[in-house]
Amino acid sequence: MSNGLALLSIFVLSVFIGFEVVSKVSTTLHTPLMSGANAIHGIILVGAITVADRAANNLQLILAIIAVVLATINMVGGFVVTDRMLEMFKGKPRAAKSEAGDSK
Amino acid sequence: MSNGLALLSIFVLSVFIGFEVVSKVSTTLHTPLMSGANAIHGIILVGAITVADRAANNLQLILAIIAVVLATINMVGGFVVTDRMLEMFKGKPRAAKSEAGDSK
Amino acid sequence: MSRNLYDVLGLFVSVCFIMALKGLSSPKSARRGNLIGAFGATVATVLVFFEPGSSHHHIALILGAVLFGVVVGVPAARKIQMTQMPQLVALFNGVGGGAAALVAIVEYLKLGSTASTPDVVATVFTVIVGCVSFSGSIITFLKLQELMTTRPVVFPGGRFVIAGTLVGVLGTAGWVINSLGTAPLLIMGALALAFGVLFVLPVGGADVPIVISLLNAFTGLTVAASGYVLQATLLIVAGTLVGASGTILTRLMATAMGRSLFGTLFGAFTAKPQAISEAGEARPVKSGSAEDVAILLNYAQRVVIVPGFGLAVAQAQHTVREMADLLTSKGIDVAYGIHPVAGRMPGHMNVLLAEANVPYEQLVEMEEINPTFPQTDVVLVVGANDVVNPAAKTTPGCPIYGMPILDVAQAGNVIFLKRSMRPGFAGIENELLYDAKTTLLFGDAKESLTKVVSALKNL
Amino acid sequence: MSRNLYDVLGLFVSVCFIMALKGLSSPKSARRGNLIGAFGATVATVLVFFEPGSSHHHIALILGAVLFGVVVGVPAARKIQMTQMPQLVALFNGVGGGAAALVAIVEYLKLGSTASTPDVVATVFTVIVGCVSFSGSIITFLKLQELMTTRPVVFPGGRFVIAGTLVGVLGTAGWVINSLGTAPLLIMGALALAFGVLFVLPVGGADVPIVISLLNAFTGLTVAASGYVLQATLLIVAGTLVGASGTILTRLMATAMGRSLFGTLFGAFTAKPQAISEAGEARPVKSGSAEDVAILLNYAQRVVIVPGFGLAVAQAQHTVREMADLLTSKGIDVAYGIHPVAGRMPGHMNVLLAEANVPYEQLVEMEEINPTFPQTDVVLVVGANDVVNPAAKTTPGCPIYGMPILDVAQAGNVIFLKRSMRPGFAGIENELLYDAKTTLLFGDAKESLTKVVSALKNL
Ligand SMILES: NC(=O)c1ccc[n+]([C@@H]2O[C@H](COP(=O)([O-])OP(=O)(O)OC[C@H]3O[C@@H](n4cnc5c(N)ncnc54)[C@H](OP(=O)(O)O)[C@@H]3O)[C@@H](O)[C@H]2O)c1
Ligand SMILES: NC(=O)c1ccc[n+]([C@@H]2O[C@H](COP(=O)([O-])OP(=O)(O)OC[C@H]3O[C@@H](n4cnc5c(N)ncnc54)[C@H](OP(=O)(O)O)[C@@H]3O)[C@@H](O)[C@H]2O)c1
Repeated sequence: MSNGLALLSIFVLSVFIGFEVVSKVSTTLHTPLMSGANAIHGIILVGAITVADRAANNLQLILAIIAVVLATINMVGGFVVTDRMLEMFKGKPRAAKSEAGDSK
Repeated sequence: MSNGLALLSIFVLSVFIGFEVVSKVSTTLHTPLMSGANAIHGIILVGAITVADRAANNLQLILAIIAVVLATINMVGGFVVTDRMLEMFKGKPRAAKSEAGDSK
Repeated sequence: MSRNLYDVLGLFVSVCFIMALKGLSSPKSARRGNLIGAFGATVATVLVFFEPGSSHHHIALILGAVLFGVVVGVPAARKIQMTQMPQLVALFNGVGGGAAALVAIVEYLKLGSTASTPDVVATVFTVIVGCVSFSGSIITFLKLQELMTTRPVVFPGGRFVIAGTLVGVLGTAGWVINSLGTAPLLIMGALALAFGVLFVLPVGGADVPIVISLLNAFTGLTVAASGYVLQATLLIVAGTLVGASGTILTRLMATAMGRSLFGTLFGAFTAKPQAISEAGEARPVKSGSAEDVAILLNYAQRVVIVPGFGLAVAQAQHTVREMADLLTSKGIDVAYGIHPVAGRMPGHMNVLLAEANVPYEQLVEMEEINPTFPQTDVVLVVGANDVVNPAAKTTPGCPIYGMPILDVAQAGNVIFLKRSMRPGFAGIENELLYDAKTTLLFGDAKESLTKVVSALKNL
Repeated sequence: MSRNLYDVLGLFVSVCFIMALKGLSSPKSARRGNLIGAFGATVATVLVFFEPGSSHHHIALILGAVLFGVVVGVPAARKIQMTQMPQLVALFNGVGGGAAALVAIVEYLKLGSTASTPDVVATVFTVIVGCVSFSGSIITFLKLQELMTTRPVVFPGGRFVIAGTLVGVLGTAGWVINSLGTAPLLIMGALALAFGVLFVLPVGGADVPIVISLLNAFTGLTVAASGYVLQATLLIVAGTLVGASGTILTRLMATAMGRSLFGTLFGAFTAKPQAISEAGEARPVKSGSAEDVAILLNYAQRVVIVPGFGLAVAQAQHTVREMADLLTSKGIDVAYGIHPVAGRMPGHMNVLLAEANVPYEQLVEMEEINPTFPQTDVVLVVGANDVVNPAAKTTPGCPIYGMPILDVAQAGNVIFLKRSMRPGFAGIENELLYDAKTTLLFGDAKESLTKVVSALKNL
C-alpha cells in the first residue's frame, strides 16, 4: 500500500469517527465537548517539539520554541479547564443525595 | 509510515466505526442490518478473483473459482434479500396513505 | 489503470460500505443504505478486473463463475418466502465464510518458505474461522429450516468433546504454522469444520439468530484477515466493519431476547439434557368456535392482537388487518403487541404487518403494551406461543427462562388461534393454554380469521 | 525505542483521543473521557522525546518551554471564573492555531526545492488556517471579555474588504507555493491574520460561540495537515477527529440557537448596519420591592425560575436554590426553565445550578417547559433577558429573530431581577419589561434574592 493512500485512508476513517462520535451529544455538553476537543488539538505540541528538535538555525528554533509554549498552553490549559467545567456536573444525578456537598 | 502500522491503524479505526455506526440501531432493523452486513462481507469476492487471477496451478484455480462462486452468491444474494426485507418497511410511515398497496 | 487511481477507488468503496451500514441503522435510510452497499460492491467487483498487474489469464472462467453465482444467488434471494429469510441469511453467511476459507487455503498453498510469520498466522486464522463459520452456518440453516430438531442437541460428555476439538484445532494450527504442510492444513480444516458443528448443536432454536449474527461477525473478521494477507485495504475495512458491527449487533440481539451472550455461547458447556414435556398431554382445554370468538371480540372495549410465527406461516397478515379494521370501525380500541423476537427473526412481525399496511401507530412494543394488559378485555394470540409463555417467568431452567414475555395473562380473556396443542419453537408446554380465561380456536390462522371476520359481520 | 513500538504507542494515543471524544459526548462519562484524553496527550508528549532519530540538541530549551507553557496555562485555567470560561476556550484555541501556524512556518523554511507539491500545499494551508484561527479567536476573546463591543461590527463596503482580503490570501498562497520565498509567506500570513479579524468582526455577540466552535474545527484541520507534512499518524487522527467533530458540533450549536450556520458566517456579506435601540428609554415600568415579590411568590401554586447570564455574574446560584427550597417547603411547585443558550456558553445554566446541587428533576428544558407557562402563576427571571425576549418572535430582522425563546409572557406574572434597564447580550430592547404583568426588582441578583428570601421567611 502506498504511503499516500494509507494517510488518506486514515484521514477518511477519522472523519467518520469524528462525525459519528459527536452526532448525538446533548446541548448541555456542547461547551465541555468543544473545550475537550480544543485540548486535543493541543497535540500539535508533539509536532512543535519534533520541529524544534530538528531546527536548523536560530530563527527556526525560536519560532519552534514559541510554538511549543503556545501548544503547551493550549493542551494543558484545555484539559484543566474542561475538567473544571465537568466537575460541576458531578454529583448531580439522582445517586447524589442532596446533603452531599450542599456547602460551598 | 510503515506498512504494518498503516494496516493496523486502518483496522483499529474501522473497529471504532463499526461499533459506533451500529450501536443505536432499533430492534426492528436487526435482521436487515445483519443481512446487509452479511452481504458486505461478500466483498471477499474481490479477494477470490485476485487469487483466481494469480492461480499457479489447477488445484489453486479450482479452489479459487469455487470461492468466486460462493462469494458471488453471498454478495449478490445478500444484497437482494436485504432489499426485499427492507422493501416491506417502505410506505409504512404516516406519509403512506392506507389505500396505497392494500391489495397484495 | 494507475495504482493510485485504483487505490482511491478502493477507498471510495470502503466509504460506500460505511455509508451502507450507517444507512441500515436507521429505518428511514435503510433501503438506500443497502443500495449504496450494493453499488459499492459492484464498483469493487468491476474494478478488480482492472487491478494493475492482473494477468487476466483466467478471465473467462472467472466471469463465468461470477455469472453462475449470480444465477444461483439472485433467484434464491428473490423466490424465498418471507418466513425463510433467516435461514437464507445463515446460508449466505456460510458460503461467505467458505469462500474466505478457500481464498486463504489458496493463499496458503502459495506461501513460500519466505512468508512472514504474520502472513502465515493470518492465513491460518482465516482458514479456521472461515471453516467454523461455514459449518456452523449450515447447522443453523438446518435448524431454522427444521430439517433437524430446533432443540439444543446435548449429549453426555459433549462439553469435553467440544473442548477437545477446540484444543485439536489450535494444536494443528501451531503445527501448520510451523511446518507449512498441506496435510496438516487439511486436518486443521476438518477439525475446524467439526468444531463449527459441535459449537452450534447445543444452541437452542430460540438462540439461533444470535449465533447467526455471531458467525456473521466471524466471517467479517476472516475477510479482514484475508485483506491483510492480500494487502487489500478495502477488504480490511469492509471485513472489520462487519466484524465490529456484527459483534455489537450480536450483543444487542442477545439483550433484546433477554439472553446473556455468554450463556448462549457456552451453554454447551453447562447445559444438561433436559426433560422437556412432549406436546399433547391429555388435559382439558376450552376450545371455542369462530362465532364464540367473534362475540368475545364484539363486546370488548380494547383488543390486543399478539402475532407470532404462525401468522407468518399462515400468511394471515392481510386477514388480521381486515379483522382489526372491522373492530376499529365498531369503535373498539385495537393494538398489536409486538414482541421483539416473535416469529423467526427480530422485527419479523413489523415486517409482516407492514406488508399488510397495518397503521404504524397500532404496532406497540412489548415494554409499552405490557402495562396495558390489565385494562385489556381480549387478547387475540395469532400463531404465537413462546412469546406469551409464562414459563419464561415461572420455570427456572426451561429454555426460555428469563426472556421477557408479553404478559397476556393479565387481560380479561385470551384467545389462541393455532392448529394443535403442539408447543412453539422452544418446544415447551404453555400452561396458559389450559388457563380458565383462555379460549382456543383450532385451525390455520388465516382460515380461522376469515371465519371470525364473517362471524363479526353477521353480528 | 524501536520505530514499531513508537508507532504502536502513537496509535494507542489516537485511540485514547477517540475514547475521550466518545466519553465527552455523554454526561455520565464526560469527565472520565477528558481524563483519558489528558492521559493520552501526556503519553504522547513524553513519547516524542524518545522518537527514534531525535537529535535531542535543544532538549533543555524544549523542556523549559513546555514547563513555561504549563506554568502559564494551568493557573489561567484554574483561576478563571466560571463566567469567563468561554473566552478562555477561545484563547486556548487561538494559541493552538498559532502554534500550528508556527510549526508550519518552520517546516516551510526547511522545505528545499525538492519538496513535493502536496507537502508544500499542506504547509501553506496550515499557515493560512492557523493564522485565521489565531486572529479570529483573539477577536472572539475580546468580544466575550467585553473588551470590545459584542454587537456586529459592520462598516460600509465591509463585505468587499473581506472578499478582497480572501482573494489576496489565496493569490499570495499561489505565489508562495510557486516561489517558495519567505517574503511572500510573511505577506500571506499577514493577510490571513487580517482575514481572521475581518471574518469575526461582523458576527453578533450571540453567535460568537458558534464561531469559536468553527475556529476550533479549523485548528483541528491544521493539526491534521501538519501531521501529513510531518508524517505523524497521531496528528492526522487527532486533528481530523477534532476537525470532523468540531464541524458537527458547530452545526448542532447553530441549530440549538436557532441560527443558520450559513447566515452566521456569511452574515458579514449581507448584514447592514442596524439601528438598534439604545437602552434606557424613558417609558414607564412597574418596579416593586422585595416584599412585593415575596408576596407574589408566596401565594403562587407554581413558580418557574428562568436563570440567565446575570445569575452567573451575581454568583447567585446558591441563593436561588435557597429560595426555591423555601418555596418548595411551602408546598409550591418550583421548576427551573433552562434555555439552551442562556448564559454565555451552551449548558451554562446546567453547570451553574449543578454547582449549587439543585435537584436534577427541577431543571426543565425549553421544549418541555414552554407548554406549562399558561398554568404557571409566577415566572421569576433571574438575570436573563435575550432568552425571554419576545422580539425573537415578533421583530423580523432583529439580531435574535428566529431563536426559540422561553415563552414566559404566557404566565400570570413575570418578575425580572436585574440591575438596570440595560438590554442583554444581543443589545436589543425587551418589550416584556414594559408589559403590564411584569414587575421589576432592580439590583444585583444575589442581593435581591437574599432580600426576597428574608421577606419570604417573615411572611
Ligand atoms: N424472532 C427471532 O429472531 C427468532 C429467531 C429464531 C427463533 N426465535 C424463537 O421463536 C419463537 C418465537 O415465538 P412465537 O411465539 O412467535 O412462535 P412459536 O413459539 O414458535 O409459536 C408459533 C405458534 O404458531 C402456531 N402455528 C404454526 N403455524 C400455524 C398456522 N398456519 N396457523 C395457526 N397457527 C400456527 C404453532 O402452533 P401449532 O403448530 O399448534 O399451530 C405455534 O404454537 C421464540 O422461541 C423465539 O425465541 C425467534
Ligand atoms: N449560551 C451560549 O452559548 C451563549 C454564548 C454567547 C452568547 N450567548 C447569548 O447570550 C444571551 C444569553 O441570554 P441571557 O438571557 O442568559 O442573558 P442576557 O440576554 O445577556 O441578559 C443578561 C441579563 O442579566 C442582567 N444582569 C447582569 N448582571 C446581573 C447581576 N449581577 N444581577 C442581576 N442581573 C444581572 C443584565 O441586565 P442588567 O445589566 O440590567 O443587570 C441582563 O439583562 C443570548 O443572546 C445568547 O445568544 C449565549
